[in-house]
Amino acid sequence: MDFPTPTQDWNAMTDEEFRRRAADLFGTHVPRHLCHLNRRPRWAEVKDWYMTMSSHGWLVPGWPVEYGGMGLSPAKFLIYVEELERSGAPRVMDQGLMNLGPVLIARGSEAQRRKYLPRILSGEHLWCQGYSEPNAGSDLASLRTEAHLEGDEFVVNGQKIWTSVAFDATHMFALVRTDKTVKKQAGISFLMIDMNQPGVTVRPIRNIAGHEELCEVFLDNVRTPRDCLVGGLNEGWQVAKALLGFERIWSGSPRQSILALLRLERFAKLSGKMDDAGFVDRLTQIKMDVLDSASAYDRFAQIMRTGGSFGFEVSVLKIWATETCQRVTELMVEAAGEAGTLTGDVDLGGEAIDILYPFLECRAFTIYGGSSQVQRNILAKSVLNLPA
Amino acid sequence: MDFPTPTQDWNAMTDEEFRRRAADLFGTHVPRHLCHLNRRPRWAEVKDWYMTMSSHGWLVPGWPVEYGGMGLSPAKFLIYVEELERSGAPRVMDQGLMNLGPVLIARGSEAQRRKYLPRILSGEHLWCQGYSEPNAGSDLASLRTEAHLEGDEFVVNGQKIWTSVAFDATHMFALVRTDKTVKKQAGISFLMIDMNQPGVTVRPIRNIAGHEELCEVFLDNVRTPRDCLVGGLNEGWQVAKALLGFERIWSGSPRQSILALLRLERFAKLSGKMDDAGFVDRLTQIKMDVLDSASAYDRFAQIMRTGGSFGFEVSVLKIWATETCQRVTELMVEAAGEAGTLTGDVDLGGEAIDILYPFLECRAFTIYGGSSQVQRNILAKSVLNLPA
Amino acid sequence: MLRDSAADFVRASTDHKRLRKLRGTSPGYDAALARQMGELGWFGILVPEQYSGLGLGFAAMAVVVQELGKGLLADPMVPIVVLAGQTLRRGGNEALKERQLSGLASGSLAPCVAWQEGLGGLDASAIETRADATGEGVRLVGRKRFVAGAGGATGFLVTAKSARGCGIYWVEKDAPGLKVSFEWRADGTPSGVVELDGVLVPPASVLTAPSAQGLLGLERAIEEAAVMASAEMLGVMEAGLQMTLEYMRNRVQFGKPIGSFQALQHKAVDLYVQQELARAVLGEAVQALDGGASGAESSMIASRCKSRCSDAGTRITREAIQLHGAIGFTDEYDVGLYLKRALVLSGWLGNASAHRRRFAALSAQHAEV
Amino acid sequence: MLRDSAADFVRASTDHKRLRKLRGTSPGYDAALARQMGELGWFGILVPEQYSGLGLGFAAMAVVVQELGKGLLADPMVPIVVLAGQTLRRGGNEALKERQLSGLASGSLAPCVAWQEGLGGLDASAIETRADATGEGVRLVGRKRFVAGAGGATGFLVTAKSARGCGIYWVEKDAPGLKVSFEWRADGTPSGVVELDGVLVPPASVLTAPSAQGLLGLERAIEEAAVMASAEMLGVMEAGLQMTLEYMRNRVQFGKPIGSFQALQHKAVDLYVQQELARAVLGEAVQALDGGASGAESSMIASRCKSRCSDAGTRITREAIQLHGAIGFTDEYDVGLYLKRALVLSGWLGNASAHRRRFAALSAQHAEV
Repeated sequence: MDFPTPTQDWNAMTDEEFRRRAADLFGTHVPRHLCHLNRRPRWAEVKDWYMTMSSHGWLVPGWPVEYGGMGLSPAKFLIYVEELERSGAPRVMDQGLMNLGPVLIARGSEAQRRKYLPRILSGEHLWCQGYSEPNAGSDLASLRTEAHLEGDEFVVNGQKIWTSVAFDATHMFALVRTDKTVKKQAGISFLMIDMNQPGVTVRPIRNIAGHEELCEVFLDNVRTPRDCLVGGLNEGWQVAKALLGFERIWSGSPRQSILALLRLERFAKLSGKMDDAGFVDRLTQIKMDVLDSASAYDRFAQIMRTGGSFGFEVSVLKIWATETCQRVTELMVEAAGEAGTLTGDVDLGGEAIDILYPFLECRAFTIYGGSSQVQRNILAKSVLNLPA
Repeated sequence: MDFPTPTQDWNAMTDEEFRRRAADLFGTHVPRHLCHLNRRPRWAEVKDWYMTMSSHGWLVPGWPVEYGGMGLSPAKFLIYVEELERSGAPRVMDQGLMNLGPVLIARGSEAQRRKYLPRILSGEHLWCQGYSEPNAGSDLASLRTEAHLEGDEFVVNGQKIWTSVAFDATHMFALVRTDKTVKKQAGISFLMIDMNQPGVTVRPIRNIAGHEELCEVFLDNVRTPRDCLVGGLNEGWQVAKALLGFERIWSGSPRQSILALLRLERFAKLSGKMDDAGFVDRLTQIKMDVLDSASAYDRFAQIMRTGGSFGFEVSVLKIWATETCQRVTELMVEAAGEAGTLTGDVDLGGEAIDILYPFLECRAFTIYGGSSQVQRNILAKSVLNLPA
Repeated sequence: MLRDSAADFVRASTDHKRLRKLRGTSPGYDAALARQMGELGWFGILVPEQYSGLGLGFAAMAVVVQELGKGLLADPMVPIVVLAGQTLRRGGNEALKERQLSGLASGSLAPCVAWQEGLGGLDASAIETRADATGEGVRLVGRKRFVAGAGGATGFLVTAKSARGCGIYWVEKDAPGLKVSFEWRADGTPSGVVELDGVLVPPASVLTAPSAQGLLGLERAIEEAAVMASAEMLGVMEAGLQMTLEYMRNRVQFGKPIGSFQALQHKAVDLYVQQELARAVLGEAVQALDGGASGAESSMIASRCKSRCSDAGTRITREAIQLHGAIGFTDEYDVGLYLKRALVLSGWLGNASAHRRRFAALSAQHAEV
Repeated sequence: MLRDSAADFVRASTDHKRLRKLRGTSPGYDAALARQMGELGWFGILVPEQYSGLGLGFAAMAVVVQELGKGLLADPMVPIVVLAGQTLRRGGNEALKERQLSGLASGSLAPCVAWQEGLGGLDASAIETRADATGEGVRLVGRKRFVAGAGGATGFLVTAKSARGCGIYWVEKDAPGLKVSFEWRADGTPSGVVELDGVLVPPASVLTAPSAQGLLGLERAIEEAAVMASAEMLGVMEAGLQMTLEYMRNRVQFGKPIGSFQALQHKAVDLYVQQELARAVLGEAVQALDGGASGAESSMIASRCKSRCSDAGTRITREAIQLHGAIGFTDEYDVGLYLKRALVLSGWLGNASAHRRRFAALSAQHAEV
């Protein structure tokens, strides 16, 4: 399959011009009814938006131009993300765009790139990520899903869990155990698996906010060709680790806490709480916590923008952003009093606000993507050089 | 030496009558100029007060009557402590009264009791406690001060630290290592040592609040007769542990945080802060924290009063009382703004309050007597049954 | 003894699957279980013997409610027995009291109090519902909100205002002009919205005639119910923490039970400290209620109790999710049910912030005296 | 380069024994060191070249002050260079500016600002000191407090009120009618109390004539000084945390370095998070000052910066004591010196609460526009 040809050299534009282009494009095409959505939308809902972005060549800002991406510099990349967030665009099926794509570009074979990247762009392949298992959460390397070679195929058996939107995915990339005789990190491989085959069972898991987004995926004698191995056999841990640096800064974005803060401020105005000096004092404190979270994020973004690099200290962002976001929602529930016990939209004199949902939803932020505890362990050891 | 004869059966009184008697006695005799003192007074300052209490037979509420104590029931004991605290009485040299006395009564020989208890009551012997060492703080059992027998005497060498008011003490009771070949807890003995001999050097340590109350004590070939051993040889750890139960509830008393709260409320009134709704909100929160600390204390006191017993769960008291006390003083320093940076009495329109001293002083509360961290370890293991 | 039988009941009847099925339904609790509780006499604990109750005190009530809280089974109790029962007891209409309280004690009647409006709040007199005098009695016009227990209520004690002050009126659930709808609470139980469109209340159904002091009895009942809701909260947090400690002992990561990690241990200890503070303040509040403490004194300890228990309960169950990790975030794992119940109990009858405010106001009054 | 030379200076000159000896003495800092700083040109960093300064920006100033903060050596800098210097720059009296600023840049003059009264606070116009017109000029009557740098001051910029508004007046330190005494701050440095008993100010010593806008320049200088005090605070917290981490790596209890205990590790990480937030907000504030951000924008980021840095600095150094254990509580161990400096920097020019209030007020104004 061929890669789309690039339409334009975005990096040659001024930042202001690029920002305007991005704002225009998103502003024109983001479907109104999906803006600032409370939940992860289904594929059927966002497919049109996905295809629109794809046809404009704006689907993947980060991939190189030769593979159909925009090849944006870090500075332009940030503008892209900022404008996308400002537009309120819904989250699409992005595991292929955000994770598998970069992995294939960095570690895949040219054949793998030619086969898979265009199909991500076209929406033909929708990927999910099979990492966690029931007994491998924080301790991911202890995963037990096994694969062994039978002729030219891997046969995979095991169970993955906390797989986002697996019910809409056509494919899964997964970490699997291919050698049980060595140190746990050394016996893991990175496999691509077609979900459309017997032996794959997806069970959605309802979360405490009432939504079904996470899944269990059971793999029972599931088969995948030998050439679906990315990187070498038993090199899966390195392949997966290469992805993490990028994720750590995104997972520390202040976006969620800013949204929560805006909601809290809207609530405060509608409910008359702004006349309550004690409440305003607490609101101000949390507001400054959110703004400081944004300042810290900007500091790392600036480093990226100017081509610098950073290490594990970026974990500070995720700890602070996610815990602050939780505190924002806790303050809202508390300030709402009796209304804070109700589910769904609560009428506040004409305008309605869902008070409880953000509180419940953001409980997950300090758990997924490396829990706050795991992040603290990393910082203690790798940044503060405290002894083991 | 003989024990003083008991003057009265206090336990036969009603609680109200006993409370009145205590309030009368303390109210009459506590020296005005030493009331609610900021610091630990020197022996010369409190000697008269000590002797007055002694002559009235009110010096030691807890010892049995036959040894010159008041032999109070737990209920009366609590009333005694409450009234003593209410009176603002200064702290005296109390290691003999609070710690050594009970040890000798429980574990000493009759000869030791006859020799030492009356001299504590008469103020002839003033005791200090030699437990901690530079390398044995939280990990007390790793202490290294050594004693070996030479004929009928122990020869002691080593260094003790954080010994309160050692400069006023005539004697020290100490934990020393008498066997290096066994598990560390199993090689420790409890010795009484006369400080008035060559080889004993006391160096006061200035604390961050500017006071000298803690000391280092160097022991260089210091001698003490064999019969100054309390409990058997190498049984010192058990002897010392027997003391701890009692200390844990006293160290969780809300007294310090109540005093700090009263000071904060006085400050708030004088400085006009009570008109500041945001401040009042925070004040109310901390006030309820203090009152809840008192409620928790009362719950354990009630258990004691009714003859019940409790285990390590009492550590809750010390953690909450000391951390709450610190937060009270932090709020005062913060509320005082510029005035919170000044040392000594700060003039607030006629009345003067020392804002900084309580803040600095109470930094020690979460460190001494089992740090907050050690208390949490104990609770995790012994009460919550979490695995090691 | 009461504790043992409540604990036995909880052991035998706890069924979180049933609980999940009841979510979003009215009355939101299992009627058969409520009947059993009635048979065990628990609805009559606080009802005086003259009205066929047991005439026991709050200590007994707290024990039962706390135990039921552990199994998330307390739901119909506090709104009916404490809030409505104690409001009735202090009413001036003996015939109505006789009928309602004995029905309540036997479990055959389930009166509820409809006192809040708008966005809620602790000031019982901040209402707009009117009681307009007519020839046959009064007509009630207004809209009540946050009525706990409304799903199974046989009728409502409605507060309303007239020129002479506030009064309390009994309205049967099927009275013409009454409309009951529901908002749904975090735990899936219904919160009643009671609309009164000229509901006629005959003189025989006036519990407390309107006057400047017309709501004093209700206000005291609210305090008592707040303390009993705190007892339920204690049970909820105890079960939530126990479940978490159990998980920490058994869940292995990095080759060790996660409960052996010191940072998690200390987190758990901090939750335990909160639980024990809650227990202590609740104990003091119950003693004050049973010991007939004076108005201001009992109000202050009640606010302190509700405030601490609300804070401790939400904090413990919230952090229980974190200590569980991803599984705690799922609906199928039970710990989330405890968080949601804690949210409901925290907000009902004034949360921690509301009671801090109330405590501060009471302190200021007290200081002025 | 500036950072390197400041770091070298700190390495060579840090001496906590000397610091302890200077406590309770005036000026509270080592004059020889201050002279050296003058020779290095640091007093002139912000002074425009026309007044013989270096004309550099706040980024340069922040670097020097932060490094000096690590050695607890910054003391005479911010009050003189930033608060007084920037107040002078915005004054209307060219001859006075010329004389004072060039003296300041060379280190020969040490002007300080006496603007606060009573219990302090951030409202510069809330003063009672009067400037009464007479034939020879004005006479100042009042009492100023919390004057940082007063011990070594060669004179004071005094704010005072008259019918036309507030103005700023230059008063030499030995002017008749002026009395300077000291209160002592947590770290043993003096805080000036400046009493003005009819001090005569001739027209040539009026920096800013009284008007409704007379204090605008000072207010901006206070903001700039607050940001630079935050830079010093960053240095203080960095050194305090480093010292603590070092101790945790080396102090052995229970057979292991205490830094290997996970609960302590996570505590240390929380302090590090605060430090990095402080660094980020400070960076943004310095950029805003240097980039000529608008009034409201720069005021808001300045308040956010002082608030975070004050909170982070006091929290880090306070918990540093706890992480050290008993030794941290002694006067002879250095970590306590950092706590005390943090307390002083936190309270000076508005602490976290004061700046939160200010931020809230600015936000509300902003929202109305």
